[in-house]
Amino acid sequence: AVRIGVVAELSGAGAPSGTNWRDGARLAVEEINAEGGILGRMVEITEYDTQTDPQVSRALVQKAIDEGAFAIWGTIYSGSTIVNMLVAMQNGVPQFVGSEAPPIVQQGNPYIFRTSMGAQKGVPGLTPYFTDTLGVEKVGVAWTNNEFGKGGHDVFIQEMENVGIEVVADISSEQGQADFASDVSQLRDSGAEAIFVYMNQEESARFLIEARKQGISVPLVGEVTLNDQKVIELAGDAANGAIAHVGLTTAAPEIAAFGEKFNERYGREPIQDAIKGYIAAWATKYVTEMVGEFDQEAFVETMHGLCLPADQYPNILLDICWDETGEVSRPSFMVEVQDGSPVVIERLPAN
Amino acid sequence: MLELKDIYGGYGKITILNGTSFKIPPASITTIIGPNGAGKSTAFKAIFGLLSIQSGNVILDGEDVTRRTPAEMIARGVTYVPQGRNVVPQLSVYHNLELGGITSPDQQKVRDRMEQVMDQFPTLRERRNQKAIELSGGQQKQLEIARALLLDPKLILIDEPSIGLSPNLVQEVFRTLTKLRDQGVTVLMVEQNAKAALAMSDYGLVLELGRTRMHEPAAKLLSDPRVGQLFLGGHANVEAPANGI
Amino acid sequence: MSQFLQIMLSGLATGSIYALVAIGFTLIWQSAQTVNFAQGEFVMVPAFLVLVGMNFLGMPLWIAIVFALLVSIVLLGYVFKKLVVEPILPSGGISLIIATMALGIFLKESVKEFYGAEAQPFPPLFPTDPIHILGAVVSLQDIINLAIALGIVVLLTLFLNRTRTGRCMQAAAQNPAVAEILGVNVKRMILYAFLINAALAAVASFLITPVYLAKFSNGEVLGLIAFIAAIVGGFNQIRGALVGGLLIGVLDNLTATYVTAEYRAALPLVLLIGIILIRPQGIMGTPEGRAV
Amino acid sequence: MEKLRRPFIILGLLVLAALTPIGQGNYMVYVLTSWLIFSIAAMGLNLTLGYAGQISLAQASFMAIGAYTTALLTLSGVHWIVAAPVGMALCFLVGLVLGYPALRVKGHFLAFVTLAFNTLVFLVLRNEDWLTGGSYGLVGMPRPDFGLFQTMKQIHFYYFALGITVLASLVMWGIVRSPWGRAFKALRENPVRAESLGVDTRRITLLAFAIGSTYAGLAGALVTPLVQFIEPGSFGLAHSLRILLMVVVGGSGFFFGPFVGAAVVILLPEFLRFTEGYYLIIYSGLVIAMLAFVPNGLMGIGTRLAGKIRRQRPIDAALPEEGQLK
Amino acid sequence: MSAPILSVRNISKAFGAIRAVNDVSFDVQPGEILGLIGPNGSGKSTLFNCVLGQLLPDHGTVHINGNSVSGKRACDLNRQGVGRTFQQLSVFPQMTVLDNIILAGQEHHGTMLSRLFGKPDAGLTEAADNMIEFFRLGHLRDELAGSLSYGQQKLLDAAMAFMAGPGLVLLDEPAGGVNLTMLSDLKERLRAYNLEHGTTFVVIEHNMEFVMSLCSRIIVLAEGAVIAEGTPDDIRNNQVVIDAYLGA
Ligand SMILES: Nc1ncnc2c1ncn2[C@@H]1O[C@H](COP(=O)(O)OP(=O)(O)OP(=O)(O)O)[C@@H](O)[C@H]1O
Ligand SMILES: Nc1ncnc2c1ncn2[C@@H]1O[C@H](COP(=O)(O)OP(=O)(O)OP(=O)(O)O)[C@@H](O)[C@H]1O
Ligand SMILES: CC(C)C[C@H](N)C(=O)O
Ligand SMILES: [Mg+2]
Ligand SMILES: [Mg+2]
Repeated sequence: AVRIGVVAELSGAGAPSGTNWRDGARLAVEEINAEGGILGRMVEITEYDTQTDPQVSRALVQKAIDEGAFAIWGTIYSGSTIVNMLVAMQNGVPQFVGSEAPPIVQQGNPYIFRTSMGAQKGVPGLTPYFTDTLGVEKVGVAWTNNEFGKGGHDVFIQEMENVGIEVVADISSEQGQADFASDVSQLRDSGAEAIFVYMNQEESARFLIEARKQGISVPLVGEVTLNDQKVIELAGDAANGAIAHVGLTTAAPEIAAFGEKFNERYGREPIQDAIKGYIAAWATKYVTEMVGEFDQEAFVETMHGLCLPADQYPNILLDICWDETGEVSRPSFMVEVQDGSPVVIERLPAN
Repeated sequence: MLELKDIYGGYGKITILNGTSFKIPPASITTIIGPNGAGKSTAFKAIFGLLSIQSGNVILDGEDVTRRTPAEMIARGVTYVPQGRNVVPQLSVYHNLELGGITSPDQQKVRDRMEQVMDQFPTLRERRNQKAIELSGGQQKQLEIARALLLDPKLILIDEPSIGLSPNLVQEVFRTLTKLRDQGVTVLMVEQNAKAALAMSDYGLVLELGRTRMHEPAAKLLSDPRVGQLFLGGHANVEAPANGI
Repeated sequence: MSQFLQIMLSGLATGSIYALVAIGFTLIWQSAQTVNFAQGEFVMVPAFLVLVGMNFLGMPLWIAIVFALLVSIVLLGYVFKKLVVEPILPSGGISLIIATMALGIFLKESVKEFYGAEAQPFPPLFPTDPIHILGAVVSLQDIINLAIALGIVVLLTLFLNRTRTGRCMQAAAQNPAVAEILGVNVKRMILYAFLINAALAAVASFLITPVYLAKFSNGEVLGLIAFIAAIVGGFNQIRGALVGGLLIGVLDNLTATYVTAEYRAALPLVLLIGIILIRPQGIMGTPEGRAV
Repeated sequence: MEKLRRPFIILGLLVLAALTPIGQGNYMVYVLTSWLIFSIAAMGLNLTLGYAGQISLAQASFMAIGAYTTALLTLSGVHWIVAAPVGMALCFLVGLVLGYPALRVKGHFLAFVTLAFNTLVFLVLRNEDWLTGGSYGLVGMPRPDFGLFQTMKQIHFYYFALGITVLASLVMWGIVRSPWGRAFKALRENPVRAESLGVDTRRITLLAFAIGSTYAGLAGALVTPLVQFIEPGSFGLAHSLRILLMVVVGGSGFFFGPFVGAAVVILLPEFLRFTEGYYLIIYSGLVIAMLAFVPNGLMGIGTRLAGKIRRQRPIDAALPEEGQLK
Repeated sequence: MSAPILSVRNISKAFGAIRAVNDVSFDVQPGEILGLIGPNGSGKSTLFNCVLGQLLPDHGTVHINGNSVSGKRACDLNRQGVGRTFQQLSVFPQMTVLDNIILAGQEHHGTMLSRLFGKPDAGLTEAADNMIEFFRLGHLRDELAGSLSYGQQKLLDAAMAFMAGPGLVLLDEPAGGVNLTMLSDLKERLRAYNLEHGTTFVVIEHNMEFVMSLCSRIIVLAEGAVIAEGTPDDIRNNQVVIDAYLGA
């Protein structure tokens, strides 16, 4: 069998992301093994719980490697990934992560691969929406002050500066924050014509609920999370009308089938991290078989500059390419929540 | 009334009571004297169910009450005033007093008794709304003694009531105990102020090393020269250590 | 102006929830002289019991609420007292602190493992219709929360100070040895405190979860802030919890709006340090009295 | 006999500590090194809490101060051997300051002041990016190089940490058995009386905090080269609580308690890993059970057993002759 | 007459409406054994606490050896040779009897640093053992102080006040609960110190036999004020004192 280390946030604040990632990966591994594994070897995953603690995650990546992991899947929280990616690099082990913070692919680490677009790519994808579709001159930003939120926030501010849109309110909140009354009321009174919301799922939901309560009427636009299945479930009606640029969503026709499979297997809707985990697993299979042997050096070399079209590699779900830094290019979607479900309103080409 | 039969017991592995036995008749006052650490307080704890007894029996009015809980002892008409300070610090004096009668089904009677004991210890009435912790040492002791009188007990265990009380109040307490004895209450008391205590007692009991050494009518103890030497203020000559400063 | 009013009103609404949780702290302190560091989790769990009732046992909302309340009282009151507090209390405060922290982890992880790591939506018990006041918006739910917190403070204060049982509870907490020799059933008094605390936590849970969403990790922050509220208000007075809770709720929103959002989390803490240094017994608390 | 046995046991344990990592994988050595480091931090808290009775929930923030100072200095080219003491000195000073609230409040209240401090430190580390790198933290700190002895290899670093731990323990041993140690205990037991006997309780309280914090600073200074990456999240409240757990589980006020406690807190989860998702549940359950059945911590068991034997003295010898009636 | 070792001037202390100490003044001469008696709640302990820095008086001044004690902390005073006991038992329960005694002496030698680097017992074991022997606690030397009986703890408490080697000792009810044999020893001990070292004592006590036979002068407080002062004989026969305090 071939060992894979799933190092993820199975407990602590990141547990929702981590467990989804793991469940997505598990689903993929079940399918892979049912098809005869990778190069005829069964895939055996060992799970490591980082407790959403970066230092623990670092130790656990080391442990997974000590225990002979061929590849590492995880972590999801950018804060952890930034710490533990060094270990995988020192040991020459390929690592798929579900994190979006820009610095992850900016450190020249050849072993790291994203499964979704980094903020430095995803957020700019939204800019035309602000300039052209909405045509606004003043925006507000609400973001969660962790590695993830900060990554997106910094990119967004830069983008707005570039296109000459004024940021009239820039409001950070804590991870796990429950009370968004002050954030919303500041945004409401700031004169912003649209609000960019960049938070983890639950925070997004709470924000939407409060925004609805205080009667915010300007467009709420997000990236990655704002229209996530989970956010919609939590925020209920309050989510209606929210718009987001996302890389992965079960609302996309290509991914809908995965959503059903997942639901059948686990009895709940997947959040995007589950899709990421699933993709990480299948990419490992496809690329290893492309290389033809379990060779980690050859694996990463092959990965760089590789494109996997979805028609040949169906379980990769969407056409995907990795560049030299491990960043992905993939088509993405503008999604709006209508009547409680995400609807793709625009499909953006890979960039 | 109360009998201790060959009690062995102590703290953890240490035995303090080494076969303590005595028997006290009803409606009497018995004073226990003995050196510090003899086990006097420990004996009280044994009677009141606060000590793990290894063997032996405590018999109250013919009933074996060994290892009963304090609540059960109170139900049998026994009250206990321990050594040291024992008030509920943040409750008012009045509510501390009230706790003394908390188990009584007849609260009206408890309130009447409270008025009586506050007459006896006027300070308590004066300070009824003050927190108990704010009282002076002696005032707290008064509160404790008063508290033990609320339930009209059959047997009072009182451990060194004179500590901290001014002389006139010591007399008052002794007078009260005598009065209670005359009404049929049994009193068992520990006192280092032995002369005064024995003078008002019916019996005296000398406890040493957790055993009863003497148990005589109080008058007889008072006139015993050995007892006088050791417990009634006679002087045992001991060299002071040369240094220590 | 309307922003300021909005901030104040929202602050009061959140503050009343902090207060509800904080009351539990002061109650336990006044009747058992201990601190329950799993209090936040005690507020998290009942909401999940409601969800279990509704989603797995098919109960309608209100039945599920009653079910959750009862189960909470048994589990978080009786069982907690018997299995954790009673054996550990004699070995001292710090052991119990650690034990309740461990209990917090236990509850959190159990919920995560058996119900799931993701937040769950939770139906509001009272209408959330907005009420507009001079340009600010509150919901009926907010107002009900405030009223409930107030009512509980009044009732509990009366209970503890005006009834014999209440005073016995205080005696059992402040000097268990004395309470015992006076015939107070110390264990039962402590049990009462824990039962009431569990009930309070459950009520708080039902009121806040619609806003906070049901999630295994909800207790972390809530427990902390509530504890700070209790200290700031005055640990030995039930009404202190109310004052502390409301104060923190309002100040938190004011700081976030007018001072700094980045250091927002620091505000209750700075307040706490300030209060403790200036008035260690808390705003409404009374000094513990004579030390020598 | 009694006197001789102790050094032998200690020597034996030392040899064991030196041999354990041999032949282990990198991960295991890493875990063992964290055990040493956390033992140092717990040792400090044991002084503050176990001996002097002042509860502190800020131990992790002192580790942070030590770690960040060491990181910033070593990144700018200063050798660890200089950087670490600077970090420790800073902790000593900040510890003195944090001791001030302890002069006003006790118990749970003090716990919360220190907790607040911990959170403040966390926020500063996260928000002041210009110095601390914000939430991305600092990366790439070198491991100390002592010419002939380099610590780049995991196992070498372990021996380096072991050496420091032994040194730190010796100093601690000296402190707790000196009159200071007695004064710390007196402060814990009855501060008012201690003050009336000439103990400057104010100074002793501050020292208890400062020394305890310095140990945390040392631990932090070791974390930096071990992990070679630090970020605010690793010094949050949860870590202070973990250190507290180590002290209590090991046996607060027992000299070797922190080592045992750190071993339990760090190594036990390793053994429970196989239970997957349930391990935190089992772990917390075990902690509660331990507190219920072994209230004085694991070191307490040993002492209690020893006490049982010693205590069986004949009580009759306990009273002086002249106090007896014949 | 030499300068007073302790001089209390117009001390008042109120707790809310309760005037615990009300304008009290007196002097204590070096080498004196002064008794301080009075009904419960008359302010004796409060007075001690005001003298020794545990409480801040509302009014008045206290001088020891001619120096004002205002602003001085209890530990400073102790190091300058002022020892005391508290009315309520005050030992260190989780420390052994020996450690209790050594602690009581150690702060009087050397400096903060010498106490860190010097001998672990501060060179006091022998002195402490003598003290323990004298108070007949020898068999309890290595027991935890908390496991002693009330009277034993009271003796330990007194022993600690002596370890300070002070010039002025304030004792709050040293006799309470102490066995009579031990009590007369204690009295002897006080006298011996007084003679040999000129140590001055102020003793609060309700045990009249003890006070009357020990003290050279007695001050009587009632309701916070001095109502009488004089030799034991004067006091014994003072009708005001009998009415307020001694009883028939
Ligand atoms: N902290 C306090 N708050 C309120 N009242 C106090 C406080 N401390 C002392 N008192 C009051 O001051 C008065 C004097 O108390 P103090 O303890 O000095 O009396 P005392 O003379 O030592 O009495 P005793 O002989 O009983 O020890 C008492 O009435 C007491 O209730
Ligand atoms: N909690 C305890 N743990 C261990 N030993 C104890 C404890 N309490 C008392 N002892 C020991 O038991 C013995 C008897 O104590 P006890 O309190 O019964 O003495 P006592 O006769 O009341 O003395 P005193 O006159 O001093 O009050 C003493 O030697 C004491 O050291
Ligand atoms: C929960 C997710 C939105 C976290 C995100 N993937 C990160 O980079 O931290
Ligand atoms: Mg006794
Ligand atoms: Mg007094």
